Amino acid sequence: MPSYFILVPILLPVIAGILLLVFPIEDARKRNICIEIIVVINTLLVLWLLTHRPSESFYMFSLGARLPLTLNVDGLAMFFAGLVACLWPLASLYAFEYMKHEERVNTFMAFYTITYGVTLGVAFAGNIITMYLFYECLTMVTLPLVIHTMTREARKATRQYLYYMIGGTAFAFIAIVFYSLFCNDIAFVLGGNLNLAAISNHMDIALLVYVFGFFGFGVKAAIFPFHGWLPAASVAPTPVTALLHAVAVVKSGAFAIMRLTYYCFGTEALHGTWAQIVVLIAALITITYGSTLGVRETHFKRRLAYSTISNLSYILLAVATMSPLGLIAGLSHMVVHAIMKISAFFCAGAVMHQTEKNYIYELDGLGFEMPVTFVALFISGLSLMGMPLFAGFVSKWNIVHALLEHESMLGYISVLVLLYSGLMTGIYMLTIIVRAWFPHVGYHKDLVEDFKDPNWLMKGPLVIFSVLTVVIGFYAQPMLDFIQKIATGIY
Amino acid sequence: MGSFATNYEEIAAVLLFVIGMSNLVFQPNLLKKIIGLDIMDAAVYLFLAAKGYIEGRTAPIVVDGILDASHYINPVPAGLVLTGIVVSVSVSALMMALTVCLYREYHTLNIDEIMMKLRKEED
Amino acid sequence: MAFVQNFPFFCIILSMFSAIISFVMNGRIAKYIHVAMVTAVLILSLATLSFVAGTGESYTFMMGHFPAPWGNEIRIGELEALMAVFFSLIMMLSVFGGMAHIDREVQDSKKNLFYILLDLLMASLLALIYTNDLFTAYVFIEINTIAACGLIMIKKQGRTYVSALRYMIMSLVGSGLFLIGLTLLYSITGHLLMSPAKEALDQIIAVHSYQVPLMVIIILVTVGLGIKSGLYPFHTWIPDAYGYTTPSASAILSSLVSKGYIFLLIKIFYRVLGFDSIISSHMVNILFAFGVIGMIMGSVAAIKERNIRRMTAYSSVAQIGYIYMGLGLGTTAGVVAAVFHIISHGVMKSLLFLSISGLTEVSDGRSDYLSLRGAGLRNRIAGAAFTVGSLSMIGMPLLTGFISKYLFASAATTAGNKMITAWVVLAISTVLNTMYFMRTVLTLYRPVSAEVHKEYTLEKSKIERAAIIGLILLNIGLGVASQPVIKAIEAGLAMFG
Amino acid sequence: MDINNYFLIFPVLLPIFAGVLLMFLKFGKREHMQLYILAILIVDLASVGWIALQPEDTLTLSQFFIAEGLHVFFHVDMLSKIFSVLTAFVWLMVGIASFEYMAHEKNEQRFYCFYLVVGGVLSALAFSGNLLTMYVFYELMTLTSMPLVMHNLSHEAIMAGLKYLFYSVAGAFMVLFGFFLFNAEGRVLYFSPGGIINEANPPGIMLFAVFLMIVGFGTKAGMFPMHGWLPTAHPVAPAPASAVLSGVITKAGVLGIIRSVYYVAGPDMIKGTWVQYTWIILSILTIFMGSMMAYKEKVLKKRLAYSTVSQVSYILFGLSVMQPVAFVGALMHVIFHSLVKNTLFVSAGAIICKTGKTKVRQLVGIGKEMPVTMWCFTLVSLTLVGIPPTSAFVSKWYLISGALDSGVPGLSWIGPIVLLISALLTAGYLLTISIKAFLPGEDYNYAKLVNHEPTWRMLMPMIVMTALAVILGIWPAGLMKIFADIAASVL
Repeated sequence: MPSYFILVPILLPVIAGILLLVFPIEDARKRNICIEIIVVINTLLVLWLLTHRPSESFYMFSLGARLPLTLNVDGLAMFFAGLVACLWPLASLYAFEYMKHEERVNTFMAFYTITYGVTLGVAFAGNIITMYLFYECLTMVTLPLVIHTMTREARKATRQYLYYMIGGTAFAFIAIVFYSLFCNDIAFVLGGNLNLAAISNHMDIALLVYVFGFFGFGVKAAIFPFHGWLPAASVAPTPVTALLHAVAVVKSGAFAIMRLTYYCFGTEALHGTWAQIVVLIAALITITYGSTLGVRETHFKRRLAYSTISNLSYILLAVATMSPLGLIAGLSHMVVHAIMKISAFFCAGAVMHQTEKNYIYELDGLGFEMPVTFVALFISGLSLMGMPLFAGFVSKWNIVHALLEHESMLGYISVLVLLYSGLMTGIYMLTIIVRAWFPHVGYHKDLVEDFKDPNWLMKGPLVIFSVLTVVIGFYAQPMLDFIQKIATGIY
Repeated sequence: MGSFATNYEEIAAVLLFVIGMSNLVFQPNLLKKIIGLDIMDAAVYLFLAAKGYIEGRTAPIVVDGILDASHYINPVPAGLVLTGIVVSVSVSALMMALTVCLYREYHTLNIDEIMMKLRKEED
Repeated sequence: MAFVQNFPFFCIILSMFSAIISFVMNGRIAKYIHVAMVTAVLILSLATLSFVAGTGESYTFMMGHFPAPWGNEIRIGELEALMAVFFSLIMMLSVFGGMAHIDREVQDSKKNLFYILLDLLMASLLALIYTNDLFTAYVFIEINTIAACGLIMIKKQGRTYVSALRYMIMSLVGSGLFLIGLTLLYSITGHLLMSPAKEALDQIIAVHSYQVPLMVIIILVTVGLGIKSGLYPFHTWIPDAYGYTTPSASAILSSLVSKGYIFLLIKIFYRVLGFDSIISSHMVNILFAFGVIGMIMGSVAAIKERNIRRMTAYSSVAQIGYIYMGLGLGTTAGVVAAVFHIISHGVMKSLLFLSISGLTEVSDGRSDYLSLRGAGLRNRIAGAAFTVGSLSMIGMPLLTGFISKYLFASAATTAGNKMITAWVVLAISTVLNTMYFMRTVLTLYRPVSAEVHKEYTLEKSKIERAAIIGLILLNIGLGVASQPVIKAIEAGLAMFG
Repeated sequence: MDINNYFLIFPVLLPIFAGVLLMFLKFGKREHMQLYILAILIVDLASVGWIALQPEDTLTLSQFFIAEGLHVFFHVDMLSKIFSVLTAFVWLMVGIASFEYMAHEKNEQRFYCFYLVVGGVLSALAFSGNLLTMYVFYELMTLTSMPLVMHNLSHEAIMAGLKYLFYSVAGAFMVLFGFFLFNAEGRVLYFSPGGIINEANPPGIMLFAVFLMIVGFGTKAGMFPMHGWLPTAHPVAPAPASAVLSGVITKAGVLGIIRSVYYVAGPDMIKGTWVQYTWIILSILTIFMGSMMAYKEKVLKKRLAYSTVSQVSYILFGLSVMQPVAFVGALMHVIFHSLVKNTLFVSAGAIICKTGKTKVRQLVGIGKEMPVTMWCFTLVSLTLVGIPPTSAFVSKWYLISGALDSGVPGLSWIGPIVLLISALLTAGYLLTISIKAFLPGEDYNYAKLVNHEPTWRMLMPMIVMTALAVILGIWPAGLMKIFADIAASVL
């Protein structure tokens, strides 16, 4: 297939969204149908593209010397794009139902669709400059989504989100400039393409720059101490938080870090340096911090946000091992976490949408009224805490493998930290479940009994995600084989 | 320290320049500012003229037949000074105009008072 | 010699003459004259640029019949021509973009004066670009100052008078310092033309004499021009000067006038004092330090500011900090970045100032934060323009700001110990820029209930819209296809040597 | 791979499905439900018995891989047989006894469905043939037995349930660490007698892992320092629940320890290391502390719970000295203690549901009102104290003699002393009850003596278990032979 075809799935949603902005469709039903058609078509396009990959990368144009914009579909791109493409239609289905009662749905949906294209852009970027471009665009197009409710705290959260993001990219920018100057060829190459001869005597600077880049991109992946935006941003409508926290934004942060580590600077340049230790420890701190605060938090979505913080750092931890195993582990946790966290958020959203309840302590006895939702939440909770036979365990298993590969003290400590965070996850997820299914005697049944599960638009995605979680938990080998191929560069 | 004895024009020029500049910057009264400005410019012209003058020669004005160039002082600084004067005159004229406008607005020449009134009218 | 080689001279003369004849014309005709003049200058400069780029070497143009070192002459290289093109283009767009405001805000008796001042400004800028003679440079600096001062006070309000006064005082100090530096230079070299002066200086430096005076000269010239171009500690006049006058004026002031001085400074560095001696004297480090401080402090001041015109003005302080930071890196790459940023900042800032005027007029003419809520929805094109400008300011790829950021950062890599500082400060100032520009953008698109603002009937001034769109395109164009410009700058700097 | 192997999962799945089904079934009368449950339990016992009768090491089920290295694997050896039969038997007994008790509790049906599920999970635990499988069902056991604890949904019940949950999950994660570590060592963790690693002076981290596993499984076995949940959880649970909790589920912890120490790590690896010493010290501490607390305790069920703490640590002590005789003693104590403790709890339940008396001092003269119950109580108390010729005497004898010639410096004789002291304490806290119960003293009012004796459904199990406890004490030879074989195989 001609390589310029890569551009199509990126542009299609963007154009569609812009059109929607210019010519709003007032009738909700018609609008939803149009959007869903676009999204599904795009997803099919992506999948088709992944199955028939163009042989060479597509050179768009050059911003300047050393600043070419290229698109390419390599293994990692396939992976991320496939993930996004599979999750998006479900997410938008959910969004239709959820946004029913909101205002300015047109704008919302428009940007929601544009984000799809931009995320694919991040996935398909063929070199770090292109990725940076789409990465920035991602920040910008998600702003209207976060601010959508326009309440005071929404605006505050949006500003915070913006400042964190731009700050992050500003520091990542340094790494990008450095790499673009000191690389053999700027295109992504598995194993890195840094011109080590040129920087051999300034290795420390290179490492410092890498650390800049790691933390810069890490802001999107909510690494401590740059995680603040994530809990705040959970004021946004749930489809957005689910997307931000589960798929688009945080994952592209992790994705960018993978690109930076494995495809730009290269692991052999970084392995065993102080930079690696720094990022590893940062990830560890984040894991501990996030899971601990998750226990303390009583707001439903914020709690999930903290859980995201810690889980994202699982991925970063895996990446920070700087080994192929680490890449495998990171990728597997990427997909697994996407599935289970988006399902968890949708449960939270379903609860909020049906009952306007935001806090954990309000959920007494809801389990009997909304069985589907809470079963899904239960499954994702078990998976999050790393229960065997659920997806979460598989990825955790891989991460631990990567950590214990080189028998270092830090590795053992990280495993302990993982287990600690698993315990905390168990605490903050299962307390919700217990509240929902085992309400105290004398809870006000009359308060909850008229609530019920949402309609199929919301339930459908939940069920699908739960099933996926269990299926992967029971039979993960195919997924792992695929990831293996990516990490060993066969794709 | 001999150099001081010989270049006293330069020293004078520099002193004048400093005086003028400090007036221009620190004087609250607009007119005095302008005077400071003129002093500053004058200092520069003095400096230039001193540079142009060469001991024991005459001004390059032809009175009785052209002597060879070694009799005349350097004419270029004089030209520069003339140009400079023109410039400074126009500048101080502009300053004057500004001062008049300000006086019409605020009925004072004291820049601080003007500032105060300005703040008042702003809020 | 080719006929094209006269064009730069024609440009200067043309603009001066148009100023002179505008005296006897009324406002409307003066406007037409001005527009015609700028267009002509643009075309002529383009021709010159293509010519110089074609020949690939600079040439000097003798004025009058005295050859160097006696006569006065102008010198045209690729960089000069590029600057001329850019200046005239921005001038044109800014005037178009603020046309309606000029008609509204400037009283009829003063209209032709306004255009006269613009013509003079054009003339002096061109002269500053082209001249090869230091004293001529001084004269045109003063003309430039006077014209700028006139533009500042054109609205004839107390506030503008005061800001004009402050501007005058600062820049007079600046030009005074510059002048005395000049005379010192003359006294040790005996030349005012740049090239012979450089030769003389080279001999002097070769024998290591006159080191103290040389130092003094460098300091005086740099500080003088630094003050005039609003380098950080001397920036106090900027917010008032840009904040209160008519939009076109502030656009032109912020994007052209100060840049003219900076360009002159670069020219003097290269063509008179010699960049090596600048580096060996630690002037670059001082410039770097002030530039870096300016980048931060300007943005901080802007964040504190609630009135967005003044905010944008403060942001120019920061941007000028960028430019001096680039110079202070002390490498050719740094200078290239600085020159490119002169251009891109001009493009961004004029766009911002013009769009702000469009936004304020749908908000009861108020430019403070709260009254601007939803302005972007009321005046779409201005909102879009402001958004583009802001995004460019924070270095969004595909926009010109990104390129200059990239150039600065990559120039820093060769700057040894300044590298890390430059990088970090760049990053921080990006964040700070976001903190005020994007905050404003969010405010602009925050919907407000209809009764807060009455419905506005924008008089659809096509020309303004065209100008704004032109500037937007310019932003994108410079961001997407920066390569030729950068090439031209590098070539021009090479011709300087 | 013949069909018998698949029959292996029958006793696992049958109760689980039956339990889940019970959630949705509607019964006209309680009797029908009881019949249903009774049938299930009997069939379960029968099937387990059939499996137990199969020759050694023939049944294996290894069809099921999650991913490479993650293998769910069932295998039956002698230990599994013993545990599974014990479980099924006790389950049946307590089940029968509970019919009457549960009459005065709400949500009977929910109780029974979880009761059945736990039964299934426990037999799966007994059959599991590698650490992963064991870990899976260990977690499942925790999750499914938690509802039994928080059955009556009072505030403290729920809090106790959560405490139980979190302690167990924490323990499970400690186990997981060891699991991860052994896997990273590249061993396949199929249980094999005598351990698969089993090398002298292993790396310190491995020892640490083993230690963590001991403590982790020790959580369920109520070993200090992770015993905290036990005294909280048992009293609030309904009597049958607490019976199985301390009678069987604590033994699951013991099973876990046996598996991980004797079948994975291997005794030679631990013998004489700090791990063994700490383990011994911990168990001794627990024995002493548990019986002291029991002695001080005023509430009957709490007292029994503390006694469980100390008694189970007898077993752990026996295991920790790593000496065949002590090992035999430990295994015997597993059986005896579970019989005894179930009887005790059931009779306590009888007392509660008949007279509603929970405090010890209220039990004055209770022997007159419910003689049979109290006779059983007294007999098993004597057993537990270890009066010859009852069963616990035998086990303790073996424990002590084993400990004495285990040759562990110092501890080899401190342990026995502590055992004797705690035996005295046991007498102190159990027999006093019987004495008060039968000899209320002269101020006891015989006039208003009413017979509170429960019906045969409650008495029968008590009697059977008591009889077993006594008889096995008199003729222990058969059991001992089996245990001696096991001990020989592992040590």
